[in-house]
Amino acid sequence: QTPVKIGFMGVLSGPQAALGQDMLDAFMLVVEQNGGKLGGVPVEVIRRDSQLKPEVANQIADELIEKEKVPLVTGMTFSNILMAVGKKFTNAGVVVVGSNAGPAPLAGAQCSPNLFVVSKQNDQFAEAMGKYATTKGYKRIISMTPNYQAGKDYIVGFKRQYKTPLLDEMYTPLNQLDFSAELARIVSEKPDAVYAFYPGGLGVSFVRAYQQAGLLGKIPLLTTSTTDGTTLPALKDTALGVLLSSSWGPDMPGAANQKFVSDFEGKYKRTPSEYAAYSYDAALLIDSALRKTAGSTDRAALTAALKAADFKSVRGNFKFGNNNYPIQDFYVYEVAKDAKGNANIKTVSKELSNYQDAYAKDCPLK
Amino acid sequence: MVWSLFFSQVLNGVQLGMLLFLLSAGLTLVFGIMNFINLSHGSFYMLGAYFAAATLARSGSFLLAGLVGVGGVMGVAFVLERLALRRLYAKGHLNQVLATLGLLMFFNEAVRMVWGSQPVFTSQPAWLSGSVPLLGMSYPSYRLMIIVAGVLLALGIYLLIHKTRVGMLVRASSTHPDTVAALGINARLLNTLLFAVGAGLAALAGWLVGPIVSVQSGMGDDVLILALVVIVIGGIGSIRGAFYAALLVGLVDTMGRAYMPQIMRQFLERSVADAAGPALASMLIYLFMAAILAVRPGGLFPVHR
Amino acid sequence: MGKKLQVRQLVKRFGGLLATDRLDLALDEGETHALIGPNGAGKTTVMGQLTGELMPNSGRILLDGQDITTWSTPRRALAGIARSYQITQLLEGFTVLENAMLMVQARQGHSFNAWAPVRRQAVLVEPAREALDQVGLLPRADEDVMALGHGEHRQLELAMALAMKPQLLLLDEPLAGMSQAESQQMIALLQGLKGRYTMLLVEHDMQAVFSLADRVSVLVYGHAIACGTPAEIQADEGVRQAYLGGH
Amino acid sequence: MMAWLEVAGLQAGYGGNQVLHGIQFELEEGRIVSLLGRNGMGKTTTLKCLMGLIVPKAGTLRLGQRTINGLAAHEVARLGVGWVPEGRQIFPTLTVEENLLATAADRHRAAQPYTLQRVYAFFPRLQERRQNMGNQLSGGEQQMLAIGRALMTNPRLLILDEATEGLAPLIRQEIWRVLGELRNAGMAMIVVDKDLEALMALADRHVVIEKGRVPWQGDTEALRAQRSEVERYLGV
Amino acid sequence: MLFPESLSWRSPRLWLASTLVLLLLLVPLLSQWAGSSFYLSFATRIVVFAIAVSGLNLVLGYGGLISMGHALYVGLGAYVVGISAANGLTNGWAQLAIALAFAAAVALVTGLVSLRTRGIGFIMITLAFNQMFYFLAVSLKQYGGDDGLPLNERSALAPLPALDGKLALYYLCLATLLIVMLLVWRLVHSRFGYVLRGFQANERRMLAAGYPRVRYQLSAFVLSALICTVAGVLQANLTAFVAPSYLSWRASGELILMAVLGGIGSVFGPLVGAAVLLVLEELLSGMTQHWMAILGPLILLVALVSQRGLWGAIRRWGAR
Ligand SMILES: Nc1ncnc2c1ncn2[C@@H]1O[C@H](COP(=O)(O)OP(=O)(O)OP(=O)(O)O)[C@@H](O)[C@H]1O
Ligand SMILES: Nc1ncnc2c1ncn2[C@@H]1O[C@H](COP(=O)(O)OP(=O)(O)OP(=O)(O)O)[C@@H](O)[C@H]1O
Ligand SMILES: [Mg+2]
Ligand SMILES: [Mg+2]
Repeated sequence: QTPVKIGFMGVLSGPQAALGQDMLDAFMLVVEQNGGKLGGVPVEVIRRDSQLKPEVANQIADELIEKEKVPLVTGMTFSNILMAVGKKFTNAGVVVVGSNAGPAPLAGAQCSPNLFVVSKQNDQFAEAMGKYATTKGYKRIISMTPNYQAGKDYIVGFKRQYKTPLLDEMYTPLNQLDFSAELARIVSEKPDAVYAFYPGGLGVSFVRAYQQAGLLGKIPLLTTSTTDGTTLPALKDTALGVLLSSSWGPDMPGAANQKFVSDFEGKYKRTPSEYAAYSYDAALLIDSALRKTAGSTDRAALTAALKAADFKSVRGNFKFGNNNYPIQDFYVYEVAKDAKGNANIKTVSKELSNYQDAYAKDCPLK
Repeated sequence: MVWSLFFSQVLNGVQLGMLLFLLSAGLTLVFGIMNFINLSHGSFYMLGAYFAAATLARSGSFLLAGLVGVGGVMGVAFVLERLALRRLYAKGHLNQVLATLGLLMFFNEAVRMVWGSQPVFTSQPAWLSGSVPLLGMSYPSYRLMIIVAGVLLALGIYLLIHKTRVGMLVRASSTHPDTVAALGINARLLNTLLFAVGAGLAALAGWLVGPIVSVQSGMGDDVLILALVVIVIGGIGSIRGAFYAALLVGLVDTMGRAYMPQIMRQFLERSVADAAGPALASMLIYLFMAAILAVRPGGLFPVHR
Repeated sequence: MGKKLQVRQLVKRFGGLLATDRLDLALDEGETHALIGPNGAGKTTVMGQLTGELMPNSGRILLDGQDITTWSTPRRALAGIARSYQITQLLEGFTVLENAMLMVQARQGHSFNAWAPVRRQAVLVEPAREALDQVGLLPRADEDVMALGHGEHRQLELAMALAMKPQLLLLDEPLAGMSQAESQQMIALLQGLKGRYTMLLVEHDMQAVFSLADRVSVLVYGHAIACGTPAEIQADEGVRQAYLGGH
Repeated sequence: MMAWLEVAGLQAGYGGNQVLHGIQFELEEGRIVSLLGRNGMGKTTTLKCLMGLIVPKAGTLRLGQRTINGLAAHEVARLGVGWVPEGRQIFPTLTVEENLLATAADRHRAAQPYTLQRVYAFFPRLQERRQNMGNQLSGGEQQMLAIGRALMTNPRLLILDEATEGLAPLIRQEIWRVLGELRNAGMAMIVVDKDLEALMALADRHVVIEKGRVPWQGDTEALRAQRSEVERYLGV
Repeated sequence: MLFPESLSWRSPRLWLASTLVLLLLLVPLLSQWAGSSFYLSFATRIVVFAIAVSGLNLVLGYGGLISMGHALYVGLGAYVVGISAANGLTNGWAQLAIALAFAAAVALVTGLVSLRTRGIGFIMITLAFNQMFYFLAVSLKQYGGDDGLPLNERSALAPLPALDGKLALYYLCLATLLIVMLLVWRLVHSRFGYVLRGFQANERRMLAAGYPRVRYQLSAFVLSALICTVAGVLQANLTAFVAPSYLSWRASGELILMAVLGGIGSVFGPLVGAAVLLVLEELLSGMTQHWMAILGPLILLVALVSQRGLWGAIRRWGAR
């Protein structure tokens, strides 16, 4: 039986490679545990490094479509990459199972029956954090994000659930080394809380600067995608007390999650991140779909099987909405010491249940 | 109140300036004085940070980490120069760009192969993690230490280059290596050592800056550009220039980020100001550099060749 | 006969150093004028100001009666001022012939035959070869310029100035670095050029200076202390003390 | 007795282009030899071989007991060879004083080592310009500086390649006088210059180089006697 | 003779060059034969890069001006296509005209400022302008900002066939490349080219010979920027996407890398550089995830052994 080809495109080099690596490792974990098969059929995973460059991703997309003729791709790590190649794939009849980025346009008017996003819609973490801030009754909040599209989206998301006007919105250049100018202003403004979004290495610098300025513990730091599985190993105790929102945490109950966490830690000697979790789910989802179609990659059958989402998500509560983005629960976590004395994330509260993104209503799909 | 904020922003600017100086000091030596374009400077910075982080994780000693970081990188640089890079001195800038770009790629990947893609853990030593009271505010001692280190380093290099025989010889062999050799000096060894020292300074920066940024593969790439901006504004080959330029860039950048958004909101609608402010802040140091070079093509302290 | 070049009250300072001090100089059409003086007297500095590479602090420079003090170097070159350098300035990476050809080309302007391959343009090649022939470098025309020795570089330096077909030729120590044989050839060559060009010659070889020059100016600390025929200068006690020594 | 410096069968060139086809001459300690010849005949190339700046293809180079073929330039220099290169090669980014000090040394414990003061005494003009950058000097000043710089290494053998190029007559006389003094103080020299008269007054031996070979050599007596023959080689 | 104007028939470079061109002409056939149109788009990509590098080579290789800002013009060309398409203008000729006019204006102004500096100053000031436009592109929120802007429709270059066809696009790019190479070849052997190279060799002498520096160098700078702009227009049509990363400093660095790898100051160098780098990237990244650890040392090796890149090495080998 010729194996089913699955394209995996992720950022595997450059500063953001940690995300892509976690996604790839988790995906391969499932494949290897099943003896090189998904859904009972052998699969060949063709991994490609998008280098976080849209033009390179484009080139890879050409290759996967024309040369490798894959029926299905997954990964895609960042929104700009998914935006650059999503349409290309779906137009060519390739099914996309995005496992991290969830850009708004593809959730709304530009949604496609061939495109699934297993992770979340980008705004939703911010919405969960906004909800938390509202619940806590914070009145004066300053936001800090890098000055690019995702940074602005995360503010929009936050405001969707937090209606009080922000005290100030600070945008910092993307390649900034140092945050003391902004932190000095925060010190002088004395807000109730700070809301921040700094993914990857930026998060490490930012949390350190926040901690070294003596603010951590004094002014609550609410974050999204800043302290996660990829940055915590670098931050360790420095990040104790940081709050973050996500739809997955390593301490979530459920056998599926416990198996995932222990298998991942066993194989790769590190704690999985949410990126790993989503990619793991993507592998499980594809596994369930291929099992349903008995290995057939006929597009109609495959998309129907994917949409059914007949698998045990590590997140427990999971189903696809009309736009093929998930409907799930969102939580707030805190960085704290776990049983082994390592800094890890611990669930604080569930903020949103069965929550669907705000763009689904613009999607014509049923 | 307003003034104390202003003052702390000035201090922040100085601190960023010293950070930049630490990053560019080694580059000025190698590039400005040896006239060798070393794009792998950022890699030495990264390697320094990694070596230090790895040592810290094993031994827990911040000072030992610095020793291993700087020493290790100097060793790497020494071997590299001996085996390969010295052949490039006579080959012109473009070949140097090509070669060191290749090295940069290699080191970024090698580091990833050894330590993985995730940022690695480092921390400041306990004895520097507090704050010190300073003119009515409290300022993190580690960052104060960076300011002090920058100033000391500037002084040290300045004296080395301008007040010692070694410095004279280094400057002389940047233009006439053969003549220096014919006058009895082992110019090759001198270059090797200087290259290693330049790399060591980069590693020093990596060790000191590691605990406040994220130690990860590729961390040196953007830093390299910043360092280049600094030494070009200062005037290539001028330690004094690099020092003042680093301070200026640090202050301009910090002040721009601290006050530009508010100032722009005075004139513009908030949404426009919020969009334009940070974009302008990102461009600020480049605008600054372009403006300086347009007026003074040789930088602030041009060195005549 | 009109004055080809006039220099009036020229002053140039380098920091505290007065390199050119209220200098007056006048060259007749076709005259060969030698500028001599101790090392560091400011001869090269004067040349730099004549070509526009250095800007004087005050004073004027007139070419054919026209004030060129503020003109750029290229503009002066096109007006007919050519210079040979004391420290050779050659075009590395080109052949000997190409070095000369580029000097020819400037005067022809770039509108002329702009697209055609340069090496097939006889209007460039011929004058360049002629200039090389004059200094005796023609046999080496197609060699890379860096393959030549020091003395040959000095010869090429002159050929390049000649290739510009100038009206005013500024020669900064053309004999420096030449062996006796080449010096004599060069002196003979310059003899042949005499009268055809107006020449300002800086040279420390007194034998050459006195045999070539129509008039000689002596520069000391940037100021002209004497000006006259070779015989007058040789007899001048001040000049002897400051420059010539016991010859 | 073996001569102090021996050059024999020296062959060398640049890339594929051979310039020297067997140069030979000898020099006793404290003596002076001049190399004569037209432009491009290989004088400088010979000196560069000696100095270790070019690796010869064949031949012997010996100084005292040491064979110096294949030694690096700085090793040759440390044996006590001083170098005044053709074209001056002043360090442009150093001041005059730094140019003198950078490579200064007294490796062989000279009886009367050269110091800044002594060099300035020879060339007062340099003292006036001591804080100027090397590239701000006039051509002649640079030449003085190159000689001073070599003296500051306190050599036993001084190599002067066209050391009077571009110098005013007065200074040139001065240089010849200085060189005479150095000879009296026992310094060996190899001199390349075009002033035959001055060389005859200074040097003990004369070596004519033509197209990389030595068609004539002899002492000053012989040169006087055979002057017209030698001048033919020099193309005068 | 570093720049022989006519090639001898025995020169291996001539054979290599003609083989290369022939190969390029036959790519569609080969691609079909290999059973995948992928090779065709890959070759298109090489060709587009080769155009940009040829443009850069004009100032870099012949003018000796190391510009770290030429991605700016590639990006500019691409963005003009992207933005005008987003606003409903899909006439390719109009897009080209706008792009060229805009690029000429930008190059004229930035070139004039940049040419005040020399050497590394020039590298950095061109980099600075590059960065300014990069941040400008990032802040173009309505045109995708940081995420980039997908092209809804490719340029319509009537009477040429629609560029949606891969074959049409490929041959258009190839024809452009050949024209550019011819242009560069003629130019560098012309009077203008000699002057340009003369300034690289010795500026002081050239000024004293009567050549106004800025006029020559600025013309070359603008011309090279325009060539890069054309490459950008094609690039946008190739990827059907534009993003700020097209004009990041890394993109500029990559252009330099290709130019130097191939061999600066030669007409074929850019093509060789672009092809070798892209093919190596493609091959190595398919082989291992750590391909940069192999590519880096390879590049170092080329820099160490060659004087003027790969093409230069062939030239020297041929000269023996
Ligand atoms: N750029 C400069 N900065 C400072 N001083 C300078 C500069 N250029 C020249 N000088 C000084 O000006 C004086 C005149 O120099 P110039 O080169 O004109 O002398 P010269 O008469 O040509 O001497 P020579 O015969 O030795 O070539 C010298 O003392 C020199 O040191
Ligand atoms: N760097 C070089 N590369 C190639 N050929 C060279 C080089 N330097 C000198 N030559 C050649 O070697 C020959 C001898 O040169 P050399 O410099 O030894 O002559 P020289 O006797 O010192 O003459 P000069 O009086 O001109 O200084 C010359 O014909 C020259 O063409
Ligand atoms: Mg002079
Ligand atoms: Mg010589």
